[in-house]
Amino acid sequence: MVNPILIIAITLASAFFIGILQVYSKLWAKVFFFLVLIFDFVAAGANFYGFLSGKITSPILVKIGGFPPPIGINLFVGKAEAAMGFLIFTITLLGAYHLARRGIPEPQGKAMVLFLLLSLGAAGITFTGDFFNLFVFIEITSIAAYGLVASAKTEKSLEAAFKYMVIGSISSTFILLGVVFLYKATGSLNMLDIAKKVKTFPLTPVFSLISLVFFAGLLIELEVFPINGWALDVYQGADPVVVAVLTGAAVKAFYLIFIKAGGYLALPSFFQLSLIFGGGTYLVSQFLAWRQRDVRRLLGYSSVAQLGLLILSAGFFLNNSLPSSSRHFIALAIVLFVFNHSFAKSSLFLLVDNVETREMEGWKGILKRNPLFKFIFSTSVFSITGVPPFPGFWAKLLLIFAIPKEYAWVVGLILLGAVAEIVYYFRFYRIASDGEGEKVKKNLASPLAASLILITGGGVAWSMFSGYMGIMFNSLIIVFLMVAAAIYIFGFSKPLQWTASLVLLGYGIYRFLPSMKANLHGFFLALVFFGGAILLFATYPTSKRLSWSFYPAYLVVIFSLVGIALSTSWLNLFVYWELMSWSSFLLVNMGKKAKRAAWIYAIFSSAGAYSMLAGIYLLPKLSISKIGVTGVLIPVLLITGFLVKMATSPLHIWARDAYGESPDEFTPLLSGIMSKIGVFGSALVFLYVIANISSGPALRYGLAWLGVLTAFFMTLLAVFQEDLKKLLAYSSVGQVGYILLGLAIATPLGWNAALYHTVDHFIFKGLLFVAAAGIIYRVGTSYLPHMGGLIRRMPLTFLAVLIAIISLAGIPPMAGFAGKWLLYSALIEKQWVFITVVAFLASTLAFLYCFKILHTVFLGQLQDENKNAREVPFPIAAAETILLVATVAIGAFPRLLLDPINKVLNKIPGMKNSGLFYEKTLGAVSKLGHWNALFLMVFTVGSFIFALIFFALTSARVREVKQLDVGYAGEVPRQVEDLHFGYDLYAHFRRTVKWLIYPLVSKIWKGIYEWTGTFAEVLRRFYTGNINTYAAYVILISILILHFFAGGK
Amino acid sequence: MFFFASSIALILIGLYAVLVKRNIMKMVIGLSIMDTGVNILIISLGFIRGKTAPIINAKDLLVRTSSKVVDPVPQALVLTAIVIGVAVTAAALSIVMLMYSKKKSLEIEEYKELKW
Amino acid sequence: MGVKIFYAFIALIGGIAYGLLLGGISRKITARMQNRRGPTVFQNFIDVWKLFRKKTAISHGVMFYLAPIFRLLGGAGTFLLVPIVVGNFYLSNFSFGGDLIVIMYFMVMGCLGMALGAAESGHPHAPIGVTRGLAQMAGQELPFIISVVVLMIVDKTTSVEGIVMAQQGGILHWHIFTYPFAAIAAFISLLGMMTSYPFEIVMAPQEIAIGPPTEFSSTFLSYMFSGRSVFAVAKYVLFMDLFLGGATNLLWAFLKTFLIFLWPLFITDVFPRFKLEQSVSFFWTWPTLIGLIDLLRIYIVR
Amino acid sequence: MGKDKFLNEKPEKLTYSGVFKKIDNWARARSLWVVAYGTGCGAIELRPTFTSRFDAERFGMRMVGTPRQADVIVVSGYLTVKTLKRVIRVYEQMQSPKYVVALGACPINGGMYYDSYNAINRLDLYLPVDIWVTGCMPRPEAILAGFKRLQELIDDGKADGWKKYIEALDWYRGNQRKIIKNWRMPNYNW
Amino acid sequence: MRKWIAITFLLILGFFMLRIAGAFPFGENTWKVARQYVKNVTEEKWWVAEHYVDKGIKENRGSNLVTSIVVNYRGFDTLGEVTVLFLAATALAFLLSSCTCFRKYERIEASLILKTASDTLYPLLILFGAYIFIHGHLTPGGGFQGGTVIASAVMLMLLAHFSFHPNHEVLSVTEGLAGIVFAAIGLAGLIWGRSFLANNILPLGHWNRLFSAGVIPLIYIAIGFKVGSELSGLITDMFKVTKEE
Repeated sequence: MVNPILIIAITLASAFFIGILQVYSKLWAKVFFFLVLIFDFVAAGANFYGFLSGKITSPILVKIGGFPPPIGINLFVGKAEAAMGFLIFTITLLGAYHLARRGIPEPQGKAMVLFLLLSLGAAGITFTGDFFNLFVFIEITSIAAYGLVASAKTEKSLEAAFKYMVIGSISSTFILLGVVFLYKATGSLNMLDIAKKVKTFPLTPVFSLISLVFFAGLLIELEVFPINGWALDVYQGADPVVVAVLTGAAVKAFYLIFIKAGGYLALPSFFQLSLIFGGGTYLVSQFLAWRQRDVRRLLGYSSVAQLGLLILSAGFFLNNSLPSSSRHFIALAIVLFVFNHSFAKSSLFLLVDNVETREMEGWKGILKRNPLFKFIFSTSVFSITGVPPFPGFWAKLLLIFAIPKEYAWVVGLILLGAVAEIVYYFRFYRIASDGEGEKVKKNLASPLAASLILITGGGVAWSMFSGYMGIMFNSLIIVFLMVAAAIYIFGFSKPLQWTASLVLLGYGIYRFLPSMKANLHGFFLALVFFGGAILLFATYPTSKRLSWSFYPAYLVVIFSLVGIALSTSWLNLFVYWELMSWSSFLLVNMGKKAKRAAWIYAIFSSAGAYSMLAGIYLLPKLSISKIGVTGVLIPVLLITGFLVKMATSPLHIWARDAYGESPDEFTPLLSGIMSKIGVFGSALVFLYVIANISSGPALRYGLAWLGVLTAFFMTLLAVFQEDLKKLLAYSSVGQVGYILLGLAIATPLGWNAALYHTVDHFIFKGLLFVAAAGIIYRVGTSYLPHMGGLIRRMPLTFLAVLIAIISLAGIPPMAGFAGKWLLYSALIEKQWVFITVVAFLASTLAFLYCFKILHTVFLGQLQDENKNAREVPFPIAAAETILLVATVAIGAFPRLLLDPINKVLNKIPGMKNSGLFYEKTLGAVSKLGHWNALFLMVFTVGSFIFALIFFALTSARVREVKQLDVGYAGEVPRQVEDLHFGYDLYAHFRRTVKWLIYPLVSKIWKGIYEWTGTFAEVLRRFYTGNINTYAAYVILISILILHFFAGGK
Repeated sequence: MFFFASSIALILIGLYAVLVKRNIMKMVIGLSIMDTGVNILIISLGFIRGKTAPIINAKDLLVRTSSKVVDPVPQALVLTAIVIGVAVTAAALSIVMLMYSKKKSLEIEEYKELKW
Repeated sequence: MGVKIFYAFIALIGGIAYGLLLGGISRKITARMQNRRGPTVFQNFIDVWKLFRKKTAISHGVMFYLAPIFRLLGGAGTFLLVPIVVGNFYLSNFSFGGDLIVIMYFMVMGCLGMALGAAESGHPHAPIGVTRGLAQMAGQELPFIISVVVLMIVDKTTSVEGIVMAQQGGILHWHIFTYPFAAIAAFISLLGMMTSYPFEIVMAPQEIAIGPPTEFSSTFLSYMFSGRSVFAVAKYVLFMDLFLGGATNLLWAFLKTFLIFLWPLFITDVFPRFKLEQSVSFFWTWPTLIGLIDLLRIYIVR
Repeated sequence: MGKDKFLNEKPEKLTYSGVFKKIDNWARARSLWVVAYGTGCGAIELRPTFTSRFDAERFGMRMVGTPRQADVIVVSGYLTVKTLKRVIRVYEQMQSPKYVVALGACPINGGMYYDSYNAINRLDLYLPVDIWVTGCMPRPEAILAGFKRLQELIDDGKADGWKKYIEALDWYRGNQRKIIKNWRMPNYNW
Repeated sequence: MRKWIAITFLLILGFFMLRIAGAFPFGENTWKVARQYVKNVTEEKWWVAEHYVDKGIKENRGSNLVTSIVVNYRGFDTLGEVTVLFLAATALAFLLSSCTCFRKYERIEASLILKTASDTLYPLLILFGAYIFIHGHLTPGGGFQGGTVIASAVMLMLLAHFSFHPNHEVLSVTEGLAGIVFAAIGLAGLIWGRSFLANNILPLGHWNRLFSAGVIPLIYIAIGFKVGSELSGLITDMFKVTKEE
């Protein structure tokens, strides 16, 4: 234990000493400066460690002057104070180191004194146990901050400093008045003493007013919504290093005193106060940042919003009516939030210091050339936005689950704000990662340290979280996830990475083989593992151009999927879900032109995930089993998250570009398996939630319409798509719509269809995307009109794609037909007439794009630039062959797939009797019809061979002609462009259905985005930049606080 | 009560300057007035009618002192508050001087570069 | 099974012959309607034989080579999957292979196979024709689907036999009378399926030569011709089974299919050609609306 | 440049023989599919020939849109270098057995354009003509008569201009090359 | 318009302030005021000031109770206060260090009266200031007041004479040393006494004597030096700036 007074006294004395020392030697002043900071850091750390390890059991009470508490001033250092002190000095040390490397502003001695005293003031605020002493330290902090904010001595920084100074003075006046009134009312200045006395008070309105005067001052310092113009200006105008320390350390100290004072003064309306101001600040600031183009101000808005969330949490923490367990969770959440925000935001501001430009446009492509910068930036952004496994994620989770159900709207508000946060942060991320930017200054040690601390903290938080929430994370999966991430170090050699990934996956299959039981979980687990292995195998040939982190992210996706499939609790599922979403975001973002797509993907998947989280929050219990809920809200919220991954309309607009622009090696996984895990989740929702609610049938009917309309419209859009992968993307989304339809039917036959189609769609769409990767690798483009005639160059791929397309179109005898047959049988059995019609029509429309793929890629004229294309590389060809064989085999023997599915469904109550049985001549027989797959296969292939032989024997002498030799009215075509019809194949049809393919949904989403942005833009004018106005806001809000929160008569 | 009212009036006058005046120097002056108002308020809160200053320089004050002197704590506090006010004013003035040196203007309208 | 295959083979030959004959009859009738003599009703046999016996042929590649086989397979397969006389061992062909859903999807195979072959020829007219055909298919399928769904739901079966069985018991039990609107929709859709005027936009001889088969010659063309003929017969038989109560013996089958055959023929000979936009719009409005009447009926009654 | 079956084929391999010979010829004669190359004014005469008024379809004849499926090419009118090139290509894209019908005076001796700098006076120097139908222009009746004659020839197995073209290809090519100065063979061979 | 809005706001704010202040009747004992709020106050030492007033002399032997509070009971505040002042001086020096951008500033020559008077008053004022802070524990006033008086002397000289340049280095060393002395006395209390800033490391002496009250006069003297030098430095800084072109 180190006496906290030592920290303060020695720092103070050192400040004075540096004042002397700098007159004689600047170097020694600097050395001394760092020695003091290190001493502070170590001392605060020792105290914190003491509390953490249990060596210090009771709070440290330092009686200054030796007087007992009410008489003299005393320092009060409990666990929270010790932690905060450590945080403050860590951040200060990081900031100081950064500043020293960059160059301390002249005159250095004075700057160092200011810096030292800033941290001292923050520490004093944290440690002190006396209200007036608090005021003194607030002033120390403020004046040091004024000086430092102005330290750049530019017009902007001076303006910011002046605004800060004026509003800060008003704020401290309020605080001082509050303190003096408190003294007058209680006869004491000691916090604990006042707290003790307040308990005996009849809480009269006047006393509330006194508290409110104090809190009004604090709220100004805490940058709550309408009165934070000054703070934003400071974030924008001041030296980023100073801002880093301010937001990371000083503001957090203010926050701590806010909580402490809230506890001591027992203001009756404290909860409402913090709810309104915290929640309002959080939500409004997140939205105000949408259109912000100045990076520093953007981060400022973000800081303010985070602070709002903290204030909100404080309200819940101090609400005595909540159960103590949830208050305990909230306390943990607050700790994590503070930790997360301090380090992440400091790290971001220190990064900002490395970049010259203020405009966001100037950040264009900055990540590309600066790998370390990219690492730190990503870590910080991910952590702030709450991406697992960073602390921000766990904090959000803890907070949400600690909020009692009657405040569910607060959870909604938090999640809404979180989505808005992701919108603008990832717009920033997108701009920063788009294209090739300039190199930046390399002053990255401090932010690097901060981000490493964040990562460590994330790990600690994960273990803490699982401990507290009582969720068992499968340790095996976590080990696999960690090993997967560790494959990063093999990045110098992609083949090595590939091999390692395959080995790891193989070992994973071996270890998880016992888990692949005949139930829903085991079914999807097997799909993930075997499918993932095949698709991973096919990534090899193109791996050279991949980034280092491709394979780690790929494997993290796969093992997160494993985690999802094995989850027994919704929360567990959610954690893996987020992990999967964000690692796949990284993968999508690796595509060259995928930045915008990845951004939209991030927005949608996080919005979906948060919707799911809201649903999970509302569930009465977390385990994945039958849950009795009422109302339609919970299932809708839950399933929305899964529908986003399935890209069900109207949540599909991310899918086209995310599929189309993501790296070719990853798209098969995205379409083949990741969309299926959405199916898994939806199946769980159908099974355990929707099945038990009274409005279940209506909801299922609605979802069925959603599924079938997705199938219809996506198919229609695929028809007019000119990019191979985007076409396949729409096709994929449409097919998943069928699966949703099958699930929504919710008869045994419907589920048979859905599960069958799930696997089958993986097989043929995986095949198609793998083939597309190969083709694009050989041809160098995914633009369909630039291909054509490739059948001569890649016959095997053509065969594979042909079979896959036949399967996709649902033409017997390939595997795809069985899914169609089961689905229609189920639909007709269910007697959903209109849906049946639309489903049929959609599948007819699919022929249009099926032909388009085959024609524009493989048939027609071979383009000159593709003359030298070769067959796809071996691993892709091998993967194609495996999937091809699977398609044909399942086509002939659908029971290969249907029997396991039946086994799975037999385990599920209510899904037992599908009425499907097998007969020798009629094949599969349902209640309605029959279909003999083996016969059809034998018949088709047999007749085909027979007809072929007959044809070959009887036909005229066939000669091969050159491709250009066509009956062309006697004309000599000399270039393929004259003959190849590959662009806009369905122009005529488009003219017909123009009204159907009007991009209504994307226009609506875009409209929402634009209008929110515009609204934010307009609302932002509220911050006029005029200090008079700011002051007027402060007075107005103070009046409102005094009027509405005083309570009593 | 007069003291309270007048000191609060001083605070409000200071705030008025901050809210309305377009000259940053005047705003600083306003802040200073506000400080003064607060100080007077503190002192007047500590006053007790019919009692003397808390300086015990006579023997008779030594017995039951508390019934004879006014509350010394506000006086001690105000001492600190005054110094802090001076410090803030000094800092403010230095910032204003720098601002003036950059733009040669004290008009608040000139300093609206940071907004939105 | 061997017997079954043998009889199926016989039926196939018969189907092809019947199809070719119907083609000839249609040419004759058309000619008579245009006040000319016209070719003999066996002209199509002569044409097929001539094409079959031509001496040389060209090929543009594997898919091109396989296209006529696909075409024939599609036509013949569909023909064999549809029971001509339900309950008759010899004349129900391979209808155990699948129900109506199977048939509907099997019908596409020939078209798709041929489309691929045509596309490989590298002639621009081929894909133009194919895309038109596919787009028109999207148009004509909607009314057809509606009527098929009506039948499947009211009969509570998806098998063709089941639907035929449901129509037994007199002429008034035929679906054409019990569900007249669905039947009208389906029969209008049949016009599109036959790709004859006014929906002749795939071949469109005046516009894109003859569309997809532009590059096919000789034996290739003869196979495709046969496939097309038998495919047409398959459709007639299917419509007979769906709407006209099937057939109890071969004679009835000939009669009913001939009646169905006459319907598109009369329309064909008196109408000019639609553009694709008009064609699809037509199918998606009038026949669809007509079909929806019955769909709504069963939706409400059920 | 792979092996060209067409040019290397022995003509006797393409002749008809065996039991089907009679039927083949009979069928071939009654199913003449015509690709009409409207080089000159004769094109206008073919329309009435094939439509209601004269109804060539009763003889099993019909127009087709593509040379691949045609049996007969009708060269209807005068030829120039420009059109000759195209006629040759169309002819070579047709599948054997195939026949050439020359319509009017122009393909025989140049007709009224006999002294034009650009007209080709004799078609049979360049392509093996099976039937000449004289007249300027021949009426549909004449054309039908010509086709009737062609049918008879086919029935008898005598219409073998296509065989001659294969046998004397070098001679025909020589003639063609003489008249077509910029002999730009396409980058594929026929 | 703006004015009226501002006035409205401020009047409402003033109303609330008055409402709070009005709850404490002017000139009443805080003890009694507290009684209004709390019905069952049985605790003797409700009012902290009572302790200061009653026990102050016994514990500190300083006759100026305010000084006792400022320097001893709430000495930590004072340490902070000194820091604030130091901070302000530092911030000012920091910000104005490179400020050379003032326009040409013409100083008016001081009048003879001012020059002569200030020459006379300068040592007297310094002496007076020293007197004030040395007797801080006995009479009204103390380190701050004394320091201010000294600074005013410096200011007077600066106004009167162009050529008057206090040695800046000496000033900063003085202020630093004085601060360190304050902190060191505090730390000495921690090491040898009860606690930080404890007043039991030196003999307390007798009431109302110059050498009494333990470390209080020492601290006040340090504060006096510190405030004096700081304010002087502050003023000098401002003058220096204005003197440069």
